[in-house]
Amino acid sequence: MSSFVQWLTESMFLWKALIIIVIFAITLGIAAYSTWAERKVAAYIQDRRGPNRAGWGGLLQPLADAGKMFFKEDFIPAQADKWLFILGPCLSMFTALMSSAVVPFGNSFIIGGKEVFVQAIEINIGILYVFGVVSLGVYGVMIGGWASNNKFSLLGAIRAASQNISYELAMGMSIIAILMMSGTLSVREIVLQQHGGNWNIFYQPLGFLIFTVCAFAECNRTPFDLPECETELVGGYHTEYSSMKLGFYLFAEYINMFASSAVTACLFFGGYNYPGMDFVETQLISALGANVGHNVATLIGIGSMFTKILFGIFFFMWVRWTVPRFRYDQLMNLGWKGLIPLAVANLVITAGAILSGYKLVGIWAGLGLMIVLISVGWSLRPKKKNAIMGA
Amino acid sequence: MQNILSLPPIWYTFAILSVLTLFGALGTIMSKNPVHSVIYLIVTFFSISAHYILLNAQFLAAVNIIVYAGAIMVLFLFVIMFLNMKQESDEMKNNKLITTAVITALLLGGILIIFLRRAEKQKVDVTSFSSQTGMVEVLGKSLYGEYLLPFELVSVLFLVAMAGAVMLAKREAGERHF
Amino acid sequence: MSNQIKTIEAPEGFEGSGFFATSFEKVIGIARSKSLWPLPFATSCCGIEFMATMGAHYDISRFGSERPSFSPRQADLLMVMGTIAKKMAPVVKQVYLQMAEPRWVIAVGACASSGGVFDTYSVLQGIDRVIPVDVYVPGCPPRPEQILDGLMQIQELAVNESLRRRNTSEYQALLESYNIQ
Amino acid sequence: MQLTNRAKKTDKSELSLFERSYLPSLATGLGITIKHFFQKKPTIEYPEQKRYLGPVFRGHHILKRDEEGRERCTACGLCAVACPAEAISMVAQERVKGEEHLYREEKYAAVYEINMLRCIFCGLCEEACPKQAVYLRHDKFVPVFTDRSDVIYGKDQLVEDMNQRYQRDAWTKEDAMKLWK
Amino acid sequence: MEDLLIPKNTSDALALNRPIVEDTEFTTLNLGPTHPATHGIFQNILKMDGEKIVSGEQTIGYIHRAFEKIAERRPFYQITTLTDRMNYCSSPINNMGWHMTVEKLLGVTVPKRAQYIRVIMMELARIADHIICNSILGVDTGAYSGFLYVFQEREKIYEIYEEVCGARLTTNMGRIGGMERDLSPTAIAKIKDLIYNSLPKVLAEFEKLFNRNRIFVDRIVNVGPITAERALEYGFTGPNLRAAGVDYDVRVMEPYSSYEDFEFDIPVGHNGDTYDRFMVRNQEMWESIKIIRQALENLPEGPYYANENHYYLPPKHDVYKNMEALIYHFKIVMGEIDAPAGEIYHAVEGGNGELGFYLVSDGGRAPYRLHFRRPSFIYYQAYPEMCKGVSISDAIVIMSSLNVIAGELDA
Amino acid sequence: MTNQQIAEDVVAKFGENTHSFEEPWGLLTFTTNRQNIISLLEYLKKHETFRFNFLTDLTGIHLPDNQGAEFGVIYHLHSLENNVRIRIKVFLSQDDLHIPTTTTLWPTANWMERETYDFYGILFDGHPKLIRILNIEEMDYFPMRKEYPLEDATREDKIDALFGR
Repeated sequence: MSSFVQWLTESMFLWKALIIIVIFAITLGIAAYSTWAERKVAAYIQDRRGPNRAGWGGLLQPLADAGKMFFKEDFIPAQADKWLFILGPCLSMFTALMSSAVVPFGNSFIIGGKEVFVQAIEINIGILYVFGVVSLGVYGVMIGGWASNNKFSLLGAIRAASQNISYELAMGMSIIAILMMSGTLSVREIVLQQHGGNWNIFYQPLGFLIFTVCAFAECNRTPFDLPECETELVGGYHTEYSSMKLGFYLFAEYINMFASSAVTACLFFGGYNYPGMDFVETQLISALGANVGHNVATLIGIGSMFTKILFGIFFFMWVRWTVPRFRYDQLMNLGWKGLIPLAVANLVITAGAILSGYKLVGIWAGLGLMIVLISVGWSLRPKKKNAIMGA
Repeated sequence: MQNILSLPPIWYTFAILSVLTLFGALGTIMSKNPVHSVIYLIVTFFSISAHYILLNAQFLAAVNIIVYAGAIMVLFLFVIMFLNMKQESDEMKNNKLITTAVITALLLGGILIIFLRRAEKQKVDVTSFSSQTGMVEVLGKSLYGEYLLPFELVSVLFLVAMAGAVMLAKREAGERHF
Repeated sequence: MSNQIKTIEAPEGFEGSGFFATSFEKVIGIARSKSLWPLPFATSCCGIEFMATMGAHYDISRFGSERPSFSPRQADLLMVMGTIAKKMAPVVKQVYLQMAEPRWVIAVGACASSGGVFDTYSVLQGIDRVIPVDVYVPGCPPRPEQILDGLMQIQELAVNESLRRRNTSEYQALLESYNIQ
Repeated sequence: MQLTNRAKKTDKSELSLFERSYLPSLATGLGITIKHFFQKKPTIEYPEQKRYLGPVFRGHHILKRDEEGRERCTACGLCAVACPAEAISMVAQERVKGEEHLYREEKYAAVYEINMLRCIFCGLCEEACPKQAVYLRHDKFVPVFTDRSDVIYGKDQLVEDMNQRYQRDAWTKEDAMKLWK
Repeated sequence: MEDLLIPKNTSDALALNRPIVEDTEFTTLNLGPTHPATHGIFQNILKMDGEKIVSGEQTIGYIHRAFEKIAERRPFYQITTLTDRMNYCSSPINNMGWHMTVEKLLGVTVPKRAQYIRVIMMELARIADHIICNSILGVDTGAYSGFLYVFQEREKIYEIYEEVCGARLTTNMGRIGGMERDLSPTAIAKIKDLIYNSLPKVLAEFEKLFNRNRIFVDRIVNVGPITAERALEYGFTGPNLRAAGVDYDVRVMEPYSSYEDFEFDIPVGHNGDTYDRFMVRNQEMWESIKIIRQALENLPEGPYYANENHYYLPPKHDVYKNMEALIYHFKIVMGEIDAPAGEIYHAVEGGNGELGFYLVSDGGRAPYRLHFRRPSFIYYQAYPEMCKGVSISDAIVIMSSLNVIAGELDA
Repeated sequence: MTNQQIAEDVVAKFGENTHSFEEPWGLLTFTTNRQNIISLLEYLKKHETFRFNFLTDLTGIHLPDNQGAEFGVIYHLHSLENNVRIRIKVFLSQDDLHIPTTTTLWPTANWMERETYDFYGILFDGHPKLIRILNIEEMDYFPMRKEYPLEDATREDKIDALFGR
């Protein structure tokens, strides 16, 4: 017993628990308000006003939705596999919530002489962890879709599964380019390396593009929302779900968006770093003293992180309300014939650039060369006169 | 029994995980619904990954989840979903099949026991033990140094397997692929 | 018929299920009313007017109802818009049966409410012959304003209904009269 | 097949490599949507803010009285005949002595009913009326109903209230055209 | 009948009125009758191999309203309330087509001004119709915003209708012998604003959003192509036929209502696929704008109705004062216009193609037989053939690009 | 190409089998019988100069007073190249409502014939699937025949028998 208590106090377990709870709460809060934001953003993009009757500016809309869903009849179709039907949304929610555990939301707080990092858990294979959790995310959708015993749901589930597996590959390869540059699997390390405006986006523009596209696909957002597209599959995998189980599914999508925005921010936009942060921190330390100054600087860093995340979420919505969606085979083509070769090319270019010693110049030169090669190849292809599309 | 309480927390973790692993493994072979089997198997993979973490092999743990739970089992599930699970198949209740399965299992078990008996129990030497064993860097170095040839051979094998799978899956020309 | 659905409001506070329960019911009622997801069962002209209601000028999303759930399980509000022929009537009923409680029904437009101009052998003379209807919206097709009026009327109903509306005997009797359950 | 000399082929030229990279259309699309994001919204906040429906909008029916407050309707039945939905019904009665201040004509409608759910607001009754009696108001809709038994409007709801008279720019289209000049 | 309607399991939750015939090799998917992409109500029973459609069969009639039967019981002037509800996306075209049919029967010439006003209204209706079709095609491919952008223009067209006739959708516009009222200055101003300012801008923006967008183009190019010969055999008309490359347009072939006065092109497509249908409709909107501009600029002065008191209601003031006018008023309202016996076929270019009215009159107050040639009804037959071998996503895109209007389909 | 030419050509080919030539509102109309209708349509469709290759419309009519020819089937053909329409009618007796199908010439006739069957009960021999199209399969009468009422008998809210309907 004594060893347990000792371990508990020594390992800052309580502080960690607190931070985990706070991060959870923030994740859930942001996800809840993402549903509101989605409706507002959609409305504003479409020249409408959006929800504005539930509370001021519709701010209570998420609460209204949740309240309604909790007290809606919970319906399990007679033909459905009962346990799996319940397990589906739970898994979805669970995996969605897990993924933000390794994301460093800020630097550290110095409390009582101890340095507490604003991160649920620091593991040296953080990226792999994220990747693993993301790859599990599809289970919720698949199991739920299958268990509903509805053809539309099943089609949705199958689409989700194949889509997620395909895009994971390209995603993984685009991350590997980042890992090659940073030489570590720890998210915190990667963020620290981007200190001072040295963001990875400048080194990995193509990697960023691929990663973003894959993030859209993994979150099942337009243009990759095939598993649930309304006009084809009614509701896709969640056609048969009602009440809070549906709520979980919808909610998980927003949590996933939050998590992938956070990971994107960490990998490509320097996480909690912002230009001139050293200057701000020294000023604050000189003004407020070492501890308080550092803590305030960390808070500002957290603010910068959340700005990036919120912009990421906005971008998700912005794109959703702009573009049409792919067809299943086109989606597969894009994934396998477009993104994976590009990701491999990106890997080669990155490797070459690292070997050459001139990272930045090398990567951009390599990308330029690639574009030139592709255009030359394109212009050399056999051409028909008065060619029409698709003929 | 009293000193159970004084065991370090890691022991509790180990015990719980072991029970979970066995539970998952048993569930996999006992459950009638193949989808349930797959889910039990995923539980097993998870607890094995957790064992890896206990052994400080975080990389293996993550890869185990990504590859097995995240990809292979998804494909399993994918295939199972395509099959129509409505009609009960009696194939599994065939006597011949059961006898073959039992014999195979016994043989495998025997081999395992023999090897286990031969295996030496290594004591961990605290002074020379490197905490980095099982970490990515060490793993990578040994894979690409010591075991380069087998590693590359395995990759060639995978490539061949992949090409074969593609050939098998390919339909006749002119058909659209979805 | 639908006036039977309304439960008489208990005097707030100390009677029946007690103060906490009644105010809790009120809160959930308000939540429900602000988040009515419609199932647009659009068959004809009124469906086009519903599009206008969803459009920028009228914007049904202001009421929190812009997420059309085409799956009946997820919908709270069945909006029957357009003529329901006798061939279609069983489908309407089936969709209604698939909806999870609490569920409300609006008959939008003359055809759905009463058959309208189509007093013919093939048209159902009002969907209230097959399912209970809460609100009728007149017009052929109604203006978007009128559809919004109908929605607000449903909100009113939702606020004032008991939490477990399906357990009330009035509602049971109503469903019984339609041979439901 | 060439039938006329007016045919013009639509543009279906191949996409260029740049266009095939998805990026230009995505960029222009994002540009367009963000432009709309910051644009002024045409939304009408309906219950608070009401739109002017035009001078000839066909809304709620009204049975006009004349200046002295007498009902104009003479129960000739033209409106009922003209109604494609057969929503109007009436019972005529001879005016007796002493009722001159109530009814303008010698015959009047003792019962005048419009089934508001049947009505399709086509305006043919207004056009058919030879006595300037029935009009469709341009400023008011028929409200929504919660009960099917409320939908038949009798004279109590249809006849004009002398305290709140219905006003309109022009009572006939010829008058309206004079106003334009 | 009752147990036929109970689906065998929940997987057919949305498909209700047929027993599910399970094929061992193929799965059966019921698209409709309440599927979100069936705008209006019709059912497609699709036999699927994975995501690929092997064959399809349609069930229609879910909103059969017996137009033709009602028409036999209603006086001529009341039939507009039916034509209004036939193709509800472009009801003025239907109304005026009907009026022209009756006018042809009665032998009336409508004054030039009325004809021009009709042209303006019909072209506005065509724009409204094509807006719906094209933007819904966008919605069905997942791009919702474009739909709401152009729908605002439709809202403006509604406002114009409201100014002209008092209703938004089922307009009951026009009368036998002309228009029920002249264009008011407000209406003209509104039309001008629409045609010169807002609509071209929004349309251009819509085209920018979609026309060369690769995701969208890939979704619809070479999807559901149909050859000109096959299209003709299937009785295609209107934009769907023109997309296949046949420049058949009733407005040019058999000009009615002074269409011969206007300069406009007939956009035609290349191989009749969904992209061609989309582009033809887009282009037709521009042509309609051109026609409306010409009609507005050359709008002749003069009466807006034929001065024939046998079938056009006399001015209300006369009715109140003048006995003769009152008698005519009564006769017209009672439907006692002296229609000659005979049979007549008149076609107009509706939103979806040749909208024909086959009218047999026995001289009575109502048509003896009135048959509508409803383009949607005729070309929707080709749907199973068009979606054979494509995926379900394509099938939906094809369906919405065909612009099948349920009211027109089911009569 | 005038109506006169077409009429002369048709008469030269089919002689007695075509009759009642009319030209109401400029649209050539004539009647034939059910034995000749398919060959007539085929002849017109494949005719080198006329090329009536477009079946605009096919519908039925019920004339209860026309003894022995109570039902009619009316075809509207259109020659797109020449921009000429013609109308061909076939009358059938109430006791023998059979007529060969046109689906062999135009697939589009499929639904038109089904609709005509649905409305009038006219049987198109050789039709691939002659079942009701708009009404429910269980309906036991043909609603467009003049003797059947229009109204839904269950309407309750109409009191009005005042004005002659």
